[in-house]
Amino acid sequence: MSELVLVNGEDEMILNMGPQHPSTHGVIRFIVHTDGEVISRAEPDVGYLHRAIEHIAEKCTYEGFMPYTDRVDYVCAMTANHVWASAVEKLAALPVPPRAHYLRVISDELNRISSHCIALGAMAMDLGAVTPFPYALREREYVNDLLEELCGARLTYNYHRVGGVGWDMTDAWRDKALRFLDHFEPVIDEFDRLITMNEIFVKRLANLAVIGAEEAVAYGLVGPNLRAAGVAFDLRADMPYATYGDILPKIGWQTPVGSGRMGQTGDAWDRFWLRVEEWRWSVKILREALDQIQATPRGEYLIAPKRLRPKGDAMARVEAARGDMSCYVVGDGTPNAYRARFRTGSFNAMGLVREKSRGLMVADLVALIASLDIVAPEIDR
Amino acid sequence: MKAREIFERVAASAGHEAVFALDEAGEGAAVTVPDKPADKAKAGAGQGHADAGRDASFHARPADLMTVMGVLRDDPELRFDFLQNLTAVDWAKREVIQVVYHLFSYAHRHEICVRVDLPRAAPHVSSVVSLWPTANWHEREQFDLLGVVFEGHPDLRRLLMPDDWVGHPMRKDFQEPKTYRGMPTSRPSPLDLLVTYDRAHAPKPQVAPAAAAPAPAPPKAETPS
Amino acid sequence: MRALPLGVALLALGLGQAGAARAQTVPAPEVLPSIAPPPPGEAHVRDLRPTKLERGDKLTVELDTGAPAGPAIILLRPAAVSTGSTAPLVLRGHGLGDGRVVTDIDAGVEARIGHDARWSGVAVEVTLVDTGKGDVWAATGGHRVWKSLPGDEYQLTFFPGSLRGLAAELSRHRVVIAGRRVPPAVLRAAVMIGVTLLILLLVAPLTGVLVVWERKIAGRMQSRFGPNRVGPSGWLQWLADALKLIRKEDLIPTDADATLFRLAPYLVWMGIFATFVVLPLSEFAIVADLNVGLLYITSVTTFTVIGIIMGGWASNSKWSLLGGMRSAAQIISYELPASIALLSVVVTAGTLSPQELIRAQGGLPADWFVFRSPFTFVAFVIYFISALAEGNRTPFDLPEAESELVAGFSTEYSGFRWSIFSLAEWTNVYVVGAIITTAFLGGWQVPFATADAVAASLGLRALSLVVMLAKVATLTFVIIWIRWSLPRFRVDQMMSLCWKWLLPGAFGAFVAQAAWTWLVATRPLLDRGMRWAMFLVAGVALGIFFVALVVRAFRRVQLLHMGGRQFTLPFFERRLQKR
Amino acid sequence: MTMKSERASARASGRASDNPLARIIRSSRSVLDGLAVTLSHMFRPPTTIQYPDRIDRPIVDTLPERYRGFLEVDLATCTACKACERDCPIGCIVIDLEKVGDVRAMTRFDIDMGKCMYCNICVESCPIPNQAPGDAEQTKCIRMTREFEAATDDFSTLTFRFIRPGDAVIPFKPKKGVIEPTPERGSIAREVRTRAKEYNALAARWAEARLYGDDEQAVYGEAVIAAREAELAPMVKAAGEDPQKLEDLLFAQALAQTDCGACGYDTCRGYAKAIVRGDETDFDKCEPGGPRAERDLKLIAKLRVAGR
Repeated sequence: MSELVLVNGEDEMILNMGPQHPSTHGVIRFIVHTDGEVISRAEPDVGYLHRAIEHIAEKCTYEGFMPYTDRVDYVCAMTANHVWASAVEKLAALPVPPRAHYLRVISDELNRISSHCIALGAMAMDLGAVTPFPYALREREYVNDLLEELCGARLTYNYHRVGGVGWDMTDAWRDKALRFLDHFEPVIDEFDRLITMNEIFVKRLANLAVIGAEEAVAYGLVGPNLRAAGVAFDLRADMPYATYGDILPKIGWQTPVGSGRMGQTGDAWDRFWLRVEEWRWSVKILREALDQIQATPRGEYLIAPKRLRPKGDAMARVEAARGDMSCYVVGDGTPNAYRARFRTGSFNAMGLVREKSRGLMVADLVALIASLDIVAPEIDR
Repeated sequence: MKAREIFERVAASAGHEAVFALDEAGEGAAVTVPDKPADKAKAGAGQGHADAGRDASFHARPADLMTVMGVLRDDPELRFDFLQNLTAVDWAKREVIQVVYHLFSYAHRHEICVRVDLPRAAPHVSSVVSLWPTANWHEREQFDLLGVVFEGHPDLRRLLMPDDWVGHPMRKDFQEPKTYRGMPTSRPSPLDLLVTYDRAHAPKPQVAPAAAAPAPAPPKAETPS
Repeated sequence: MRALPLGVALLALGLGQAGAARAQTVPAPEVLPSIAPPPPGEAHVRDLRPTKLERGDKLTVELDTGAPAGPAIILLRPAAVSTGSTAPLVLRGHGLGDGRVVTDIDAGVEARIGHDARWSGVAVEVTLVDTGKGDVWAATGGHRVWKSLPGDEYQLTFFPGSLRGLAAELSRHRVVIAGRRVPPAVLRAAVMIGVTLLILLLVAPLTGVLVVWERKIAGRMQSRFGPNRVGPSGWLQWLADALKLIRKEDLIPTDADATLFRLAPYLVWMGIFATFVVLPLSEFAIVADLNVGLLYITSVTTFTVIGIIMGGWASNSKWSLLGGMRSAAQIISYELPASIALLSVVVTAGTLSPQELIRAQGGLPADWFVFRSPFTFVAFVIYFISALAEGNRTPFDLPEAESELVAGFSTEYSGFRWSIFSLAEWTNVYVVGAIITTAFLGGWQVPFATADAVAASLGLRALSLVVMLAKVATLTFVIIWIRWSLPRFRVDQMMSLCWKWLLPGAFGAFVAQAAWTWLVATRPLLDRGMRWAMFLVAGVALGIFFVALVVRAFRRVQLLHMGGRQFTLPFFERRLQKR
Repeated sequence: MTMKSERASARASGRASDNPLARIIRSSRSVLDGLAVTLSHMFRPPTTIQYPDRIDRPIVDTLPERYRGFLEVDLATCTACKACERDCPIGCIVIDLEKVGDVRAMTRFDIDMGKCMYCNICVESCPIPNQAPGDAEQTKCIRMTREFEAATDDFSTLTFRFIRPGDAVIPFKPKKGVIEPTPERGSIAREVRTRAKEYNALAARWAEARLYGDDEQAVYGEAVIAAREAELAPMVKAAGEDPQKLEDLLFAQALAQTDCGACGYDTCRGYAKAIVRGDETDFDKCEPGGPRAERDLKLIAKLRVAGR
């Protein structure tokens, strides 16, 4: 077997996982050093999906860059929209009508649900359970239908605008969204019964790739991964933006954190379970937001800026499905951004894979990647 | 903690010459106010970010960066345990590459932005990987895209671009090569074909006088008017 | 005179030691009173005709031994039998009823010479009777010669006395089956090709339909349709797939070991398909009811692991290699609990023959082995899990885990060779179902009818086929259903499950069941009571509990009809499909 | 329901016992739970939409109104303000506006749908509202349609040319406060798409003329002559026998309009006048016009002869 490369005379095999591999969640490559099935090191090799979006930002107007932000994270495009809009609004000190804020919250949370559908379904599939994936995708389809009716697209929404959102919500749409929430709540419990609490699944994930709170903070994990490690920090609650400050106190928000119920706090199962919990909270947030938005004046969803030529720099943070997504934008007084940078959850999480993969098995590496909810375009941008 | 307090605390520990140019969070630079008064009324106060406009920031001297960062991370009153963002901006006209560190503290829930100006010709700065392991990939990316050399980085390789790529694409003076390993880096647009087509050589366009319009103007026929 | 019932003992003489060690036990022969061997006398064979027998002829032997009345022996021993003959001679005793001497060999019993030539003969105990005419006659009546081949030759030897002590032989005769002898090699080839074609023609569509069925079930379980385009409701999808696969380019990776690479799928295929020899389809339909049937099954299926390792190695791909290694570890490990779990049934029935196992059960669920005792139930569960593992089915599909190893051992395979792998895999689903049905679920036994009644009636025999297939289909459904519901084990967990849980469990169940057979099964009333108790607890109660779970799951979640988009197409709204 | 889920979480959070029997029961229970869920779905209708054939109505009809499919332009209401071209972040819209005679006319309105990212920004920048039949919301002169089946084996069919190459459209003058009626959404896009191939070939031919300059083939190629003749024929017919119109025709269509004097007349109009009067029979005197001017003059002459 000429391909079995021996490294330094040790019995180490290099396994080239990706860029085309069923469970690398996009075109990512891992150079896996293994001894049999036990991994001694997994080196991520990214950049296969690098589309130079930050460079494009320098060539586009602030408003014109919005559709590109969809491509930063195409699984949860709304929050990428949101963070760009926020950054530019902060940079140029633009006003945003309250209804737009509510619409942003609603669309973000819907998109969070659909993004977690992918994350959880794909993770179950990576662990060999195929059926949760179509169930999750079915729910994602419902959400996609809602978003399609709201903004006309199913994946790359381009819904948010600098200064508001692109379309208003109709009453019919609101009813439909509420109907979806009624349907979706029991589905979460069903999902739990089908996979989350399944003994095989629990045994696969419990105590796997435990990331403690200190480590998570040091490596810059954000969002669900950070909370699963036991750090109760959620931008929505702790640094409220848009109208989360009005919504969360009303629904008795408690930031879900990893409990270590099945093993240690911060293991892969905690990360899975935490996303299921986020589904539940998203439903509650949506109900409240759909209720509160009724008090805002209809049709006032956008204050389109004129002659946007901001100068200076600004950093905006939004709680995306994969955690704190930040956008740093620098303006130099021209219609185009001088520099933009997106700092995404997957990018930070991916930096941890090499450290965490030591001693895992090949099957566990797949579970680790899935539990961190890696989405390739977010890393490469 | 307010930006000024942070700044002063750092200055006290790391030396007053190590940090300078404090910029407290203020209003945005070039504010575009809505033209119509109605729009102004619509803009709900307090609905946007808590402090609209710039982030509070200060500059650090490159030589003292590690001291400053060490204070920021380890001082119990500051405890910036999360390197929220690390990026670099190429100010080509000023011949400066500015590395920007956004720090956040989970313990105290405050944030600060630290800037380091580096000469564009030789942008060298100490790596902060030893303080925040997450800086590893961030620094690799900035090295890859802007050519900032982070000294002391354990594994300073290109991250996104291919290993044999020449140049740093986010530099303002970067010229994209026509081909990479024989592959063209761009392809012609079907629209370019006609963008500059020569009017003098093409038939003169014919203005459609209402009746004898050979132009397709398809909607006309179908318009219920 | 009344015809004395004679016990017929079947003895394997000569080399058939393996078979002899496990003498058939149905029904236990009446022990004849032991008589000291009579003094040798001059024997005179009155009539032995015809010596040239056609197939189907009756061989009638009338013998005047001059010996006193009592037991005697006729030994029928093949002298020159074609190696192709699978069962040279079957003796079925019937009374002649011609007014003279009739000995009645128990009519219900077939004395059978085994399938290979090592079975050197059949000994029939007869009783010599004084007819009152001064002569003593012995006769076996109506030995039907029907499985011999033309040219086969037998030797008839007469002994006075019983099997316990053979005296000097009285006489010896040649019996030749009429017809021209066929060269054994040609015959063997013809038989092999014929049987292979038969199996392939029968099994390939069966497997194909199984694949479609699996995909349809998977589809419906996942809120999808599954294949529904090719043929009526998609049932011919397998044909389209097969044609596609056969037409595909047949790739062999450059650095692969081409010979082994080519060979591997066929080994896997062979291992699975050889089991069809002993799998009963019904009371009458079985290729060969080997008395070592279960042993045979557990042995030949081991071929698959060789094929899989071979494929994994020869592909020269790391994914394939990992898959092959996982498979080796998995199949060899799970062989143990599977075999031991089957032993629990074997000690209960006292046989390894599939048909006899089924005969030892009954038509009603309470009479099935699965509910025979708590231990057989445990053995059933363990065997089921182990069988899933041996067949590389979820949750044990590690060798081909698509999310980890791309496609495991079959990563580099394509086209026809790949289809052989999948053919074997899905055939294995059927095989597992058939084994479990045979060993635990009463096989083809029809409720409220005894095995004899089934054998006697044509209608019931047909029904037994249906019963068997229905049970196998149900099990197949369960296997498929499990595949689409559960996640996969990790390789170390899979091993620890086997060695720490299943193997001790199976062994414990085996020992306990042996004790049970001794203590409980010998007390008919207690045995009967336990069977019904087990059925009510493990069958009915568990079933009701599970149905309650399903009903709850069904009622809790309502799928949506959403606005413009018709979300609930179909199953009930055929009109939309037929547009 | 909340009570139940609380109970479930309490049951699960109570640290599971490690007693082997309890583990077996727990595992079996969780497996049975999963099996029950999947089995319950066997009795539900699938949610698949069997696109494209087994559906009760075309998918296009079920799409919401805001669906972002192909772009289309209602040229009847287009003011040629170029807002869409300017705001398109990807540069897939090209509008040419030039003076044709005395009028300012659009000679080109092309959208490369193969490049378009369906972001709706051009629509938002368009100032002309209009209302299509069947729509609840107002649309714009340029708008997204519900046409979404873009798959093609010929990439050029995705370059939509709303004005036939060679034609020109006078921009619309909007009236304040009037919402213009407009054809059903999608009808224009469908039509343009069917003609995309033809128009692209036409455009490509001119581009060829630009590339190869004045070589024989570009000027006198059979296809070029035929196309030019087809273009000139209606104009010649329209001019009829009116000398003034004929003169305008020659001036506008054939001559270079540089008044260079190379032909011997003071102005281009002078040369045209002389030809119309019949004083001049040499058609190759226009130097800046080159062989194309000669060809066009000859073609017009030929068409006039044929017209009689």
